[in-house]
Amino acid sequence: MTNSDFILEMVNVSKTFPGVKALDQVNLSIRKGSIHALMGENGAGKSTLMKILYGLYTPDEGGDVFFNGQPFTPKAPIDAIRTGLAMVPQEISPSANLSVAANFFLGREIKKGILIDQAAMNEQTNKVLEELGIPMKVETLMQDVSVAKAQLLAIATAVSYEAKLIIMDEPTTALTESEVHQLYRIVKKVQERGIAIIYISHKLGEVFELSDEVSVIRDGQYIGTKKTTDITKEELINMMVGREMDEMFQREDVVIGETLLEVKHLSLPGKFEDINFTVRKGEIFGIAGLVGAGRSEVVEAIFGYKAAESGDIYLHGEKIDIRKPADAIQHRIGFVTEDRKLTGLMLNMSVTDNMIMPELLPYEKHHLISEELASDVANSMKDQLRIKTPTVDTIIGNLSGGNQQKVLIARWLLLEPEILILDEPTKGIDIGAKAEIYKLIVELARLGKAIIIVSSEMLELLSLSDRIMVMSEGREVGIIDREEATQEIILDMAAGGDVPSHDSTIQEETTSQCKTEGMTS
Amino acid sequence: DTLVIGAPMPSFADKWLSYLFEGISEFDTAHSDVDIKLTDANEDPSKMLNDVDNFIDANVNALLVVPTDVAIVKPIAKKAGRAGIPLVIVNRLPNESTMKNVDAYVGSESIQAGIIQAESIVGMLDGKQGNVAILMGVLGHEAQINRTEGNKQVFAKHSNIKVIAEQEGRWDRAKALQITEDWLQAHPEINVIVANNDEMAIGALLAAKKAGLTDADLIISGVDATPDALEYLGAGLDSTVFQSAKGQGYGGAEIAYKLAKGEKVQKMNWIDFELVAEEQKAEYLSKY
Amino acid sequence: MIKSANNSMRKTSYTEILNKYGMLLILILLFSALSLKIDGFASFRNIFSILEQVSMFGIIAIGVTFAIVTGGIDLSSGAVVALASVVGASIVTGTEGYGMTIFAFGAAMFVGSICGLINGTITAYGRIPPFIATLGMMTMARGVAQLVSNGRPVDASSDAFTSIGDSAIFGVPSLVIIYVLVAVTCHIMMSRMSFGRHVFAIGGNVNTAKICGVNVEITLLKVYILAGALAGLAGAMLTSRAYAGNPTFGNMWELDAIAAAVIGGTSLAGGVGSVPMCIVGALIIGVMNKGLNMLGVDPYWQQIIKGMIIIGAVLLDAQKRKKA
Amino acid sequence: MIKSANNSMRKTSYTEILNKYGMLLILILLFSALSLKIDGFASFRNIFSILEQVSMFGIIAIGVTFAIVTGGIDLSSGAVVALASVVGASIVTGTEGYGMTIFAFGAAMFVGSICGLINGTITAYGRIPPFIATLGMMTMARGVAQLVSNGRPVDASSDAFTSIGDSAIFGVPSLVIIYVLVAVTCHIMMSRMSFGRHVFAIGGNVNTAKICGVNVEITLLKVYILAGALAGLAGAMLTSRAYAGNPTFGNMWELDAIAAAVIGGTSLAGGVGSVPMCIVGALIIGVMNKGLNMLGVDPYWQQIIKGMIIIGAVLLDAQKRKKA
Ligand SMILES: Nc1ncnc2c1ncn2[C@@H]1O[C@H](COP(=O)(O)OP(=O)(O)OP(=O)(O)O)[C@@H](O)[C@H]1O
Ligand SMILES: Nc1ncnc2c1ncn2[C@@H]1O[C@H](COP(=O)(O)OP(=O)(O)OP(=O)(O)O)[C@@H](O)[C@H]1O
Ligand SMILES: [Mg+2]
Ligand SMILES: [Mg+2]
Repeated sequence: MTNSDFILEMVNVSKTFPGVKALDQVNLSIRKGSIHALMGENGAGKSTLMKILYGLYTPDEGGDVFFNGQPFTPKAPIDAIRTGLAMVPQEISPSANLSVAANFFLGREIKKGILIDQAAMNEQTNKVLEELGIPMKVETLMQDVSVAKAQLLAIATAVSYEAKLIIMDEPTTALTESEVHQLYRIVKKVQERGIAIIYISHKLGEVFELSDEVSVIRDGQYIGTKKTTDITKEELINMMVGREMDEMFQREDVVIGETLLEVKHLSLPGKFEDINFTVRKGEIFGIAGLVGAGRSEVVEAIFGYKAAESGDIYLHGEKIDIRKPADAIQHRIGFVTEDRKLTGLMLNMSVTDNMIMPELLPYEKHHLISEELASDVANSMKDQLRIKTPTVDTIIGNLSGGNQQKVLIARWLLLEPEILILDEPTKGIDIGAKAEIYKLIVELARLGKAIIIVSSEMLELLSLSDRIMVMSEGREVGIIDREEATQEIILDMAAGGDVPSHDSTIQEETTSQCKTEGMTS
Repeated sequence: DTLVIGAPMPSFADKWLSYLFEGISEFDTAHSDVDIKLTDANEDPSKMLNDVDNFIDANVNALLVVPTDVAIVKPIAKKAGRAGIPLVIVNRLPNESTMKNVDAYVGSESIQAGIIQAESIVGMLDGKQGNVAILMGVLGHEAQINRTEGNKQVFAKHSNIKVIAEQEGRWDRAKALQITEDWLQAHPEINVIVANNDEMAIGALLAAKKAGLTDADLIISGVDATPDALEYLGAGLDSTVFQSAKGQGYGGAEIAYKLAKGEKVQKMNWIDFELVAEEQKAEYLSKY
Repeated sequence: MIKSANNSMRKTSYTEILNKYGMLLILILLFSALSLKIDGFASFRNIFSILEQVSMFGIIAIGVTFAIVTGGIDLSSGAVVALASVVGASIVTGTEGYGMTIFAFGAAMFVGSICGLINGTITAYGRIPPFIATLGMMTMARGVAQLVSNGRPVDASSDAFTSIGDSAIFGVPSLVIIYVLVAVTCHIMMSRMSFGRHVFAIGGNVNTAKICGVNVEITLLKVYILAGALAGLAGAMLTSRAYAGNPTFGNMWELDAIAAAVIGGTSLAGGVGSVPMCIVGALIIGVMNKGLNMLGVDPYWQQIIKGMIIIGAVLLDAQKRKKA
Repeated sequence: MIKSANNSMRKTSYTEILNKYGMLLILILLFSALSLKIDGFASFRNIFSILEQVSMFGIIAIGVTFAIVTGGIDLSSGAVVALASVVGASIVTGTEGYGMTIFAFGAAMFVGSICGLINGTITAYGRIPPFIATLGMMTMARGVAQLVSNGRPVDASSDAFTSIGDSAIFGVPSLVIIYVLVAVTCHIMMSRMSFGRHVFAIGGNVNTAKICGVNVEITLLKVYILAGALAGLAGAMLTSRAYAGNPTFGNMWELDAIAAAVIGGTSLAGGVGSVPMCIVGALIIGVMNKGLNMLGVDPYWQQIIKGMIIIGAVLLDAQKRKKA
């Protein structure tokens, strides 16, 4: 059964969770030194398969796994690590109170006698990080490191295990374009060392850029493996979703109405300064920028989660006072936050409970919440967004990452918001579901709602937004119309394109100024 | 110049002791040249040692101690001896070798209370079969150990009396009430309940009442003769044992005061237990 | 595919039942085992007696469950029982009639609420861990109880008042009726009212709760006030049962109450818990206490066995779930 | 941008200092205030006396800190003190010489370790909440202590043994020396050894720790064994100081120990804590206890004030951080 070409072979691997057959007789073979992309819809079982490899889940009886030709049954991650496997998990959550170097060497500290040799660890961490081109202060506590940096660090850590096979589970979800390119570089460097990589991603671009081979699983079943050069994007999409689909979302136009939301001189010193923009009914307003540009902070301020220090917000031309999220909800503003774990999920509660939380009143009968009503509504959302879960009473923590995200979007759709703010809404969502969410967003716009969408995915912004505001280091660099926007212009502006400070009061003026700026640079 | 007496006390949440403290403060208010400071060890011997240390550090003129348990007197006596501070122990009698380092003792022998209590029951049973259940205080407390011991010594001498159950009522009325409920269900043959203190005895009689038993069905006996208990005497409670709390407090303070002034005192000052039955109710009530 | 889905559906419900009712099973096993050993253990009278004994700390456990579900804790409940009992007894002693009785119950609950209000304020607005806030309150409430009572039991001689602890309606002890009423009300509050949802949300993820517009501070305040009021109620019940208030009452009850909640499956990490299961947890402790007493187990051994049963029950439950 | 970055840098370090040393400041303030009020409070003798009084529960607090940093807790330490004291006293009584003394200390620590091993096993392998595991152990250890000692104090008459609690080296009480040695060792373990790193990692995020190959179970086992052994050591120290072992020893010490850890900034959520700050926390409690006693505050009021100081200290600390 074994073949010396393969570093890893999985044969007929299955995994059953209560209520879910997550994997059904899956086969997967990874060539030595190759980059092998693993694709499939949300909840297809990719992460589960990888967790089995890493000793985090025990597979059902009957399957076989061979590593380097040897039978491989890890009981715990330590077994996997010792055998030569390393993993960058989908949800990285490092120990916040340990330093970068301490996290890097966690579980394999360098010792001098019985004590930890911190100096040596710092030095070696530094060395590896420099080699991979990830500049970082190694003494910094992880809590002060951005999500993107933490992601790169996790990859660097995996690399440094001297593994023969590294699993990367959606490594780019927390990264913006420029960091993604940094990641490509790192991945290729790793491959040069003869290390094989399993690369899980929902992004076709990444897969075709990086991988040698691609395997697809659907509904827990193995569909097939292809050489990346032998397959087109369309064919790959077909393998994944089982039908024809366009890669690029083609949105239809909707009528844009009167001004709904106006943001004037919004400032939170240290985070963002003097943000001005308006959003009209039916409009989809994008916000672009590099990680750390302060986009999330701006929308959090609008929603009242971390209120701004100065500036005004007008709704329907009237000044409104939003100090806490409850105020925003009162004004029918919805907010899909960026960080699922931190501000989104209530992990050990049910799908229904997670959905209905912002507004319980509609589910009340005689002042009591009706479970039936809530379940009905949750079920209809489940169907509408094709959320893959055994029941709506399932604990949300047991859903796959993408399906969790869908629940969160459903949460705010249920509020029937006037304004819906979405911060990185398709993080970790598969192509099919993405298209569904885009459709939903456009549908909301058609109903006269205003949409604000923060995204690091340029294609997403370009294909959805009517206008795009670009931010850089807490400043608003400019606002450009859909027709003029291109990837290059936005990137240029986001990198801090030298736009003269604008104290203009008229939005249009600012926008045109920026346009020129973007063009010329 | 006022004299300062340090008085580490075992617990401020104990009814009987609270009357003892009253005796101490009566002495304090009656004498303008003395200031008595009380501390609460919360039943923790180690806390009591800390309190003693603190008083020694504060250079008090005498120590007046009701120990949490008799074993703790040994290090207390050592500490007091080293600092040259006279030491009066009240209510709980340490062993002989420790007593050598103690200047004076005021009180009785706890075991006596148990013996007196048990003997009253022997009398009340008058040869009838006695099935006894014992409600004990917090396990390990000096009074729990010795009172129970006294009970058992007496009962062992009488073949008509059998101890069929014993549990920890933690000096607590509510806990004793619960335990007695359970006993009366499991052992309907119980006809005597002996409690290490009156609070538990009251708990037992409440349980008996709730179970529909009458005064005649059950002999209940406590220790302390506190005012509440005296109220129940004859109305469920059959006997209790009096030990003058105020007398011990006042007497102990007086001896400590004398020692602080450098006067000579008698070393052993016995205050005996007295059996209180229904007939003496009025007499003892008037003591409070 | 359909077959496998079916298969797994059956499995789910099996696991879910174990998840939900595993502890109930353990309670039934425990009760049956003791019934075989002890004559009359499986009688109505005994069951009511157990319920009556459990009612007081069981009510506390319900309040504590709310606190734990928010991710907090309440260590002050035992001390609040003492304070409330002393206050209630002082009010009612020597009086007559149900008016004063109700007033005394109200006062006890009010005192408890005030303690809870302080706990809640410190926790919600001071942002200090509830463990510390309620630990401080535990010391303070006990101190105040002793101060008020001068360290002595306070007689609660009022026939109307003590009749609450003594009487039974259609054979059901009044205290049990109070327990049931409180449990039903709190169960509805927790599972069917938005307050309850907010409690779960805070425990599930406090940031999310905020984002979803939950007023976290007010909700926490309400939770601790509720827990305090229930502890006060338990104090009044105990006072009427024992015919006296006492500053030593309720010693370590907070631990029994927390144990009851956790045995009932409430997660100390917050976000998980229910009133009915909290009752099951309390009953396990109550049945065990009664059984050990009736068996006449040596008091030293009782403690050892009690510890083993608590650990054993939770362990058994955890194992069962793992396997399923 | 650069300016604002600078600004925030300055802010950070200021906050960090307050974060780290806020409680130390509060300790110094408390001590100074009491020194002004009480003659001789600021003397070496008094300081050593405070340290001696703190040493025992301070050592427990260190063990508890490890448990809390992993996200757990240890409620059994007070009961383990009792058990260890009884065992130690039984061994040493009537013997002579330092050989038996060392043996008795060793035995006390061994008994503590066994309790810790059980706690750890149940927690790590049984996957039941440490709150319940150690609550059960608390009841059991106290029961065994009473069983072993027949519920009575056990004399520890051995001059060599009791001299440990009595003697001083260059004016420093031996118990204080033991405390310092334990603290230094544990500080090194926590901050400079991979064991300590793993403790933090588990508390920070147990899944990440697992993925990084940390043996979570073994680490937890070690933590609870350490906590148990330290409680055992404290028991032996108390026995030598009190000339006796006693099954009532260490009552509620676990709460004081946890309070000390939390006052010192250890987060009950896990992942944060340090030995030096745990000592500061223990000293705040010790200074407060001593000060209140020496001021002659009424015992009822002492409890109330004690509760207020504990809450106040943590509150002050939390407020300071918020502002900074
Ligand atoms: N611990 C668990 N308990 C129960 N069900 C689980 C558990 N983990 C995963 N599942 C289920 O297994 C299926 C596969 O999940 P998995 O996380 O492997 O999907 P995925 O392919 O990684 O999806 P995504 O792209 O969204 O990350 C899902 O239906 C999920 O609900
Ligand atoms: N996990 C983190 N810990 C500490 N600081 C962070 C973290 N993430 C971001 N920051 C800081 O917060 C500020 C804003 O970052 P943030 O990531 O919210 O910006 P953004 O433009 O919204 O980017 P994103 O695309 O990630 O939403 C930056 O100064 C950044 O360094
Ligand atoms: Mg996944
Ligand atoms: Mg952001």
